[in-house]
Amino acid sequence: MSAPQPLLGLEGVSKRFVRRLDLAERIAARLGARLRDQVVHAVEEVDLAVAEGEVVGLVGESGCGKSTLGRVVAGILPASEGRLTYRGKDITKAAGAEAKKAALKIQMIFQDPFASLNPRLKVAEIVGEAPLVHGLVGRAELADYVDEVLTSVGLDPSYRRRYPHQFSGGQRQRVGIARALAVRPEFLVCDESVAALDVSIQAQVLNLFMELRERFDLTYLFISHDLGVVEHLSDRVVIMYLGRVVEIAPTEQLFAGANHPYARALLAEVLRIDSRHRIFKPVEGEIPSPLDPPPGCAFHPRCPHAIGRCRVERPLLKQIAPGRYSACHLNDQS
Amino acid sequence: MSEPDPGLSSGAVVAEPETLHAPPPRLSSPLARLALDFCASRPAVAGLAVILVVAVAAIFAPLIVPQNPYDLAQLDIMDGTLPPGSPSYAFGTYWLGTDVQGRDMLSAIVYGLRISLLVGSVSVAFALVIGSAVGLVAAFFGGGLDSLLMRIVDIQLSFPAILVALILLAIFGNGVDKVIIALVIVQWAYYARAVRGSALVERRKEYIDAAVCLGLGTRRVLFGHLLPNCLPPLIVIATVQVAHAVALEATLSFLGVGVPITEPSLGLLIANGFEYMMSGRYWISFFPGVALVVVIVAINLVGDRLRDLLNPRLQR
Amino acid sequence: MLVYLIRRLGQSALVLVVMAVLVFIGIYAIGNPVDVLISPEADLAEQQATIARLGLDRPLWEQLWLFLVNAVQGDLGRSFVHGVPALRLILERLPATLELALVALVVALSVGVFLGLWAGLKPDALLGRSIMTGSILGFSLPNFWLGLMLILVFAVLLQWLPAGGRGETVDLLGIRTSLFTLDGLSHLLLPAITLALYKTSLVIRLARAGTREVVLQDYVKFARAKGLSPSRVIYVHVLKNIMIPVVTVVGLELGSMIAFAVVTETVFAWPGIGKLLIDSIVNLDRPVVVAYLMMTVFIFILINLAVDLLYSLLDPRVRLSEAGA
Amino acid sequence: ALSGTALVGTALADDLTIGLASEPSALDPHYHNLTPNNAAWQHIFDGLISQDAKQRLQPGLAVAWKPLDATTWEFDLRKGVTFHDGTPFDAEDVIYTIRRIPNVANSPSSFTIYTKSIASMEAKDPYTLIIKTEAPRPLLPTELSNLAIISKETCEGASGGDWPKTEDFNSGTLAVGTGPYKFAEFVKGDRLVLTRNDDYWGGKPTWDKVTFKPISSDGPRVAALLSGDVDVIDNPPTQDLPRLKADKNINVYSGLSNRVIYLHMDQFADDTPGVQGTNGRNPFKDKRVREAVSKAIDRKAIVEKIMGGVAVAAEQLLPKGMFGADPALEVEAYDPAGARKLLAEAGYPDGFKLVLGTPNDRYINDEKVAQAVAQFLTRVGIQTTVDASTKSVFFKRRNSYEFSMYLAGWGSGTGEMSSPLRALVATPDKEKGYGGTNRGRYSNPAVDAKIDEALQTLDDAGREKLLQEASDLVIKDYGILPLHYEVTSWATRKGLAYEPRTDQYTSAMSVTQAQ
Amino acid sequence: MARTAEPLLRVEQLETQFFTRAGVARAVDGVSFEVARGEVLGLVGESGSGKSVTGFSILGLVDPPGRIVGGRVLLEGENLVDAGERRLRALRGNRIAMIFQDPMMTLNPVLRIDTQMIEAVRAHHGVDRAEARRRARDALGRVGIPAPEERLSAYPHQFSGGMRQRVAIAIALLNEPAVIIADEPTTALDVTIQAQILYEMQKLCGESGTALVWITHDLAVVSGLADRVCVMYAGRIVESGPVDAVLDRPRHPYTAGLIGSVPSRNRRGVPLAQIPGMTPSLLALPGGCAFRTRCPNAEADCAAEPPAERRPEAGRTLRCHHPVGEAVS
Ligand SMILES: Nc1ncnc2c1ncn2[C@@H]1O[C@H](COP(=O)(O)OP(=O)(O)OP(=O)(O)O)[C@@H](O)[C@H]1O
Ligand SMILES: Nc1ncnc2c1ncn2[C@@H]1O[C@H](COP(=O)(O)OP(=O)(O)OP(=O)(O)O)[C@@H](O)[C@H]1O
Ligand SMILES: [Mg+2]
Ligand SMILES: [Mg+2]
Ligand code: NI
Repeated sequence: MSAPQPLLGLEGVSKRFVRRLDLAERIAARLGARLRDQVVHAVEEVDLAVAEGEVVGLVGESGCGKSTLGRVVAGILPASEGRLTYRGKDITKAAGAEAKKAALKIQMIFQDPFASLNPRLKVAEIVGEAPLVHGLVGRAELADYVDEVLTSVGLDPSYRRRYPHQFSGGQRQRVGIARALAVRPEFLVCDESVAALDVSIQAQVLNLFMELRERFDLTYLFISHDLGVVEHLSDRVVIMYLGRVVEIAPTEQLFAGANHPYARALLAEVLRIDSRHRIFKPVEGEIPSPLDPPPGCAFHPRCPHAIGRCRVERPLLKQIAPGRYSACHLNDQS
Repeated sequence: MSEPDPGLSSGAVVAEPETLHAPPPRLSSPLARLALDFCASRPAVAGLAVILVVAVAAIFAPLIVPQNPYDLAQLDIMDGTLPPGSPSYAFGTYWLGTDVQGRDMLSAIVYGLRISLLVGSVSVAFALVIGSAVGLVAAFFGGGLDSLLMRIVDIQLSFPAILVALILLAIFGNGVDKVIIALVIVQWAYYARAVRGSALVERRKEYIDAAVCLGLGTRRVLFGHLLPNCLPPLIVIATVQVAHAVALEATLSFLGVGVPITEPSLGLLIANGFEYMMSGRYWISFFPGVALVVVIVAINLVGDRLRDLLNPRLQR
Repeated sequence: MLVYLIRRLGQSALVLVVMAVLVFIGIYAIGNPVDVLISPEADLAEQQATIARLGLDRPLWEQLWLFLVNAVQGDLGRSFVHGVPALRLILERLPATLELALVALVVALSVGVFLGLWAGLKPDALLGRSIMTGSILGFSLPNFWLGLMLILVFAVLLQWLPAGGRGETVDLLGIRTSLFTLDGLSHLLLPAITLALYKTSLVIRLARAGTREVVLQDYVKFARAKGLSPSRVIYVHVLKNIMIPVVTVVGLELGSMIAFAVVTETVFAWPGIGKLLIDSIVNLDRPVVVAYLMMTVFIFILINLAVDLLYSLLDPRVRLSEAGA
Repeated sequence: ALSGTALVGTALADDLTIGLASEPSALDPHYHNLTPNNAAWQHIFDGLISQDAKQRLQPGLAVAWKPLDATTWEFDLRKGVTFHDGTPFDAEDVIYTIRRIPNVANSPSSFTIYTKSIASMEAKDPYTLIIKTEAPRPLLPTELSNLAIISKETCEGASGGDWPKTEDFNSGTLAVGTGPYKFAEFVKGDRLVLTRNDDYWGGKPTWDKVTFKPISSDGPRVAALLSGDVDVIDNPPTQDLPRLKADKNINVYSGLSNRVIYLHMDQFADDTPGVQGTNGRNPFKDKRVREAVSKAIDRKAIVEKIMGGVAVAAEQLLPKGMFGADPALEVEAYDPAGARKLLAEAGYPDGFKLVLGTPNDRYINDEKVAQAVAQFLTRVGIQTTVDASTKSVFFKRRNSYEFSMYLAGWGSGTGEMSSPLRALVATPDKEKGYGGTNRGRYSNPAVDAKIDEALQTLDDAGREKLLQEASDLVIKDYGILPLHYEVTSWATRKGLAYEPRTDQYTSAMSVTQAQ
Repeated sequence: MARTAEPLLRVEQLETQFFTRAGVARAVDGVSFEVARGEVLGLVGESGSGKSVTGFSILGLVDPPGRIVGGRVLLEGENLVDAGERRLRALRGNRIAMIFQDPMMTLNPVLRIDTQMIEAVRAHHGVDRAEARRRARDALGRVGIPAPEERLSAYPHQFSGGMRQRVAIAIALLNEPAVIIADEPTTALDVTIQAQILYEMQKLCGESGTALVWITHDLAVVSGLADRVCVMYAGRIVESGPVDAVLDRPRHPYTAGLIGSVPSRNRRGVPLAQIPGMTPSLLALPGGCAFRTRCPNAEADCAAEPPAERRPEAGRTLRCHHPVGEAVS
């Protein structure tokens, strides 16, 4: 996976959510109240390159910043720091027409099959609005185009006059996919796109993703907390913990044996249908708040192997083998 | 007041069970569904019917009622305070009697309804437009602008409507236009706050993200996607506010700072008639009062039904 | 808490100043109080003398500035009409209004919560529906009309209760109250009902909506799954939750009740600050009007404060230190 | 406490409760020259001279008075009178009182109008007072009758400063007079309670205890009477009078008042603001138009329908029989045809548009009367709209000449004709204090001359004749259009009688047990 | 894993229906199963298949418009369906307890933890507050909450999701019930937290011999935790048996389909087996076998009548006319 130029490149991308003190709070702070701006370090210094046609899985526990990263990539949120490139072009601040066009090539599929569709629009409008606005199709051809897109996600074109509430969850997710596909994207960010679906429906949608990838040469950033799904679908897996990438590895290698202690713990907890009558031996503790992450390695309070250095120095993401990266001080020891 | 603890909402994104089934494809448009559900409540339908009848009567008042009670040339004080059913020389019968100026009460009530409804709906319409624009802008752009606008709203709302209106009208003087202005001033903030509230909720929903991601312009997102979805709670507030405005106008007129006496609204009719209540000439005050109450109840019945239908939390 | 205080104080100060300035200018624009006050027989010289005596000959901005400077020192000026400090005039009348508003509030809360809870637990029963329809009616009856009807029925036709005014009062800690005499209570009843009806309806609806929402919550089911008795579930688990919106809204409505007392007091000739306000507006008694509004704002601030405190007591999720976060 | 209800009326017959339409703003008798205040102080205090129910002068604290020359008056004071606190009454108290008048802080409407003609005062002996005026002042006794005499011994230095403060009167400390009732309690907005002064020089007052309750709304005031909460109410609304009269448990007493309701017309400006359709002319400068307006109005109908019969159609500014009223004048007959004819003659065959200004909370049914007037004028072609506002706004607008025609009223404080003439129709003149309320700016030198002369004439008969002539001149010139005299009513529960007063004062002294 | 002859909880032909405006929903339709002391029974099925309603029916917590219309629930031999509300209340939270899915919603947000725990003790045992509080503290300690004494006086919102679920478990365990019904208690939690909860449950039930009915839609959880499994579809148990048997050799096409649609290591990149169509509405179930419209094996007789329950082998039940691995007729 070392294509000369990645399709999407992230260089030191960070996203912080800052809540500044308002006037009253500032006065209070003056008067000695312990108040300061609250900063959520949702995503911290992420470097990542995604090659064309690749499926990259992004896993991590709730609140670790997966969705935020996905949104930054999809251009919904601006990055606080760092650079995003698409086909080598900087799209960090989608200013120029060209950058906008590039940004349009990256689309997002959302988690919630209910909240992600505008309840007031018919399917045809949901799918057809953006291509029309961007002049991808004329008004005359729009109806046919919408039918075509709907068919490609496995929906009957006769559904075009319906409203979202008249669909089941799986079908809605397909409408969401159709909406994204309608602007002819090359890169899809799927944020937990199957998490809300039943197993049987989930399988249908996963199959659809794989099928579309073949048909339209799509590249995926597939966000999920379900390691099974990620393992099934992706070529490479990125594991995040508290806003930072802790390990990147090709799927096979990762599941064969993870490097980072957190990744290992995570994999160990994955329940599999073929592992019966397990005796559970969980990782202790919970994810710390991103409001004040622990110093040093963010995982050290829960890490069974933590050494003194972990408490003070933040480990950098280093290549440990070709195509494999890990951020752990233990790698430096041996 | 702070917004609900974010920790509560974040974890609660769990699908409701019934939605994962194929819902029976019924009426397609949300409006048609609403209409059908609305009709399931008999009081609400009755309320709507009353509103329609009253509105038609008010709009076509000159064609319906025998007398223009605002035209002094048509009044004769010698016909003053006649009881209901008295014969009239100018036309058939004073079915609801006359007031002291010789005004046919039936005509006066219909014309009064006209003023009351005009004041109610026009003030609500203006307040709605102003308020929702402010609220939407505040919610979408956030930051300092949001704080500023919401502080103004807070200040406005920290004063009871009746007092503000009272003072304003004391300053402006009587007049339908002035009552409307006063009512707009006391009402807009409700809408601003309501729209901002629901816009903040809607803005966090993924379909807005999707629209942004699809590169649709800010204006399109704001007015095409965000605004329509903030409307349902607004409709409810607006409906109920019309009733509120009608009542407020009546109250102000009752206190003597509302519409001018020559063009009495229902409130003023009641106020004028009340002096005669004790002396047994109940009709001058009683019938306008009944009309006023019926209209307000009807509007509230409709508003109540809409509230039930449009409240997502009670939708089961 | 500090932040909260600063925010509230800042906002309140702003409201006070804005209100004072607006009303000051507004009333100046209405007319000259001397026109109303002075005997018509007075000649021009006499009028001039009176204007000077009341300080109305100075330019508006100077009057305003003087007023603000004095106001900061707690002096809101003297009533043109009564010649006594406006604040004192208001404080004299305030207990009557507060008494009325508080009684109405208690009625609204107790009746409203009870009926609302009932209607919320049995939304489809006949009584539940009747309560709701009744509450719409209560919502819709304009305050003044209701007052008139009550007078007509109970004072004039049936002659059971007095038509207006305040009855016998007794001194309690230096405050006159009519809560402890039969006569006082009989005078209080009709105005209090008039004032309470709207809020009762409001509380019914809040309580019902709250109940309907709360009973569907998992924690109520969980409470039942623990084997608790229905009364404990309703009166502890449900009630405490529905009290949150009820207290918030009703607390704030106490303010509007004091404001709406303007109407009720006019109808029932209740000697409170509402009537004083109307009279003062009519007489252009600017110091009293401004002082009244200042006082109302001040009461509002107190009420808000109390409501916020109560709210944070009822709802542990809200801490004042986080308010506005 | 409440006085007995109607049911137990006899048991507590010596307590009286009166429902007032408007309450006094202060108990300081020199603070605010206002009907309710003046009515209130009459109970606690006495004037040097008192006015009876018809406003005729009667001995009060002065038993007799006479002019010694054109500018000097002598008053003989009553002996043996004590104030409620026991301090004796003498001439020093009167001098002290008059000297206090200009020194009442914050007075919104001062009594100085009654004292400014006084040049000097002197106590010849404790019971003889000499007052000198700057110019001949025939009305001095009348003016002095408006002043409550306070006790120098009690008041001097009582409030710390030079002069007693209004607050101390309100609290009761200084509400110490020589009057028939003593102060007991005053709660603003709620009640004023008085008790009998058993040592009153004028005989034992009727009531043990008198309670005044302000009930400003008409309905509740009537209801309070009906329900027995109060024994007497003033100003029962006209529309309720027929019913009250029919009620056998209620007595109604009415009497003509000194207040006339009139229409005034702008007779000064060329371009008058409230008239349209006259090509810029001011129609009211034409006497024919004024006459037409007068003829167009059916005063009897207004009295009958709007005032419920409780008013008297007016032909001049003071009812006949009062000092200076011309007995020869008659009420203008309703003559719409004649009015139209006059309008056509004056060049307005199609009439014109007119705005009629009126207050809506000042006089009995003021706004309704204005509407009726508008109705009548509209019928003869003057399309009239009513512009009603609260009194404060109305006065401001009227005083800045915003109306071409307005409705207002005038009560004669002195009870004689010079009062309305000076105020309403004399050519405005600051020096002489003329035309203070002449906002139609009517000006007729002949009238002015008659008034001037009358006010120099100490001889009552001569003065009355001059005033009658002046009145006649104004009315015949249609300089002002009187509509009706207000009739003031009181309603009592059965068993009580009320003697109506032309000054409209509501007084416990006027209430007697009916036979 | 010890199995004694007499089951603690036996459900027989339980039927619960919702009488809605749109029609009657047979949410639970003839469900039978039993749980023995110390046994863990997994109840799996997709959303809306009636798992939760089954759980609520056992405790008698079905609210109108729902009603139990038939069957028996025998807890230690006593039929709960016939027991009065008073008796049920005495048993709930005492002999039989329940844990809910959403840890954010199961605790009353405005009451302190100790209040909510003490009331649960005192509803069943006449002990004083101090004693009840002591028991509450012990229970918190047992579910692995550090510093239980301090945490007792906290409010729910001061806990994380995992912690709250532990509190809920502690409440369920307070009175040492014979049976616990756990309705998807780990679905809303993260993997690592889920593992922690599963660990605690396994340990506690193992120690006390409490029988556990574990409701979930996640086959993997069942496979790791349960001894036996019941698969529900549209209100019926279509297949049941020991976990190993059912998961390794599913007989019902639905079970087979479910297992096939779980992404797993050995099928990486290959399209997943998928069950066509979607879960039918309970109000419009196809006649006969409810699964026939989505079933690859369906034949004419599937439409004719619903398959009866049969026992293809010891300890297993099955409702299917044409099970997987049987010759097609
Ligand atoms: N708009 C926002 N404002 C403030 N904080 C935010 C915002 N959006 C996300 N966060 C915070 O950023 C952190 C990362 O959130 P994010 O949604 O990216 O997590 P996630 O990995 O997608 O979690 P999940 O699996 O629950 O979806 C969280 O702590 C969240 O509270
Ligand atoms: N109050 C109710 N009114 C009407 N139908 C109901 C009600 N509660 C549940 N149902 C119906 O009963 C059926 C079973 O619901 P249940 O909650 O048991 O499903 P579940 O298997 O627990 O699903 P999930 O995995 O989503 O929790 C559903 O189809 C639902 O529509
Ligand atoms: Mg996420
Ligand atoms: Mg469930
Ligand atoms: Ni309101």
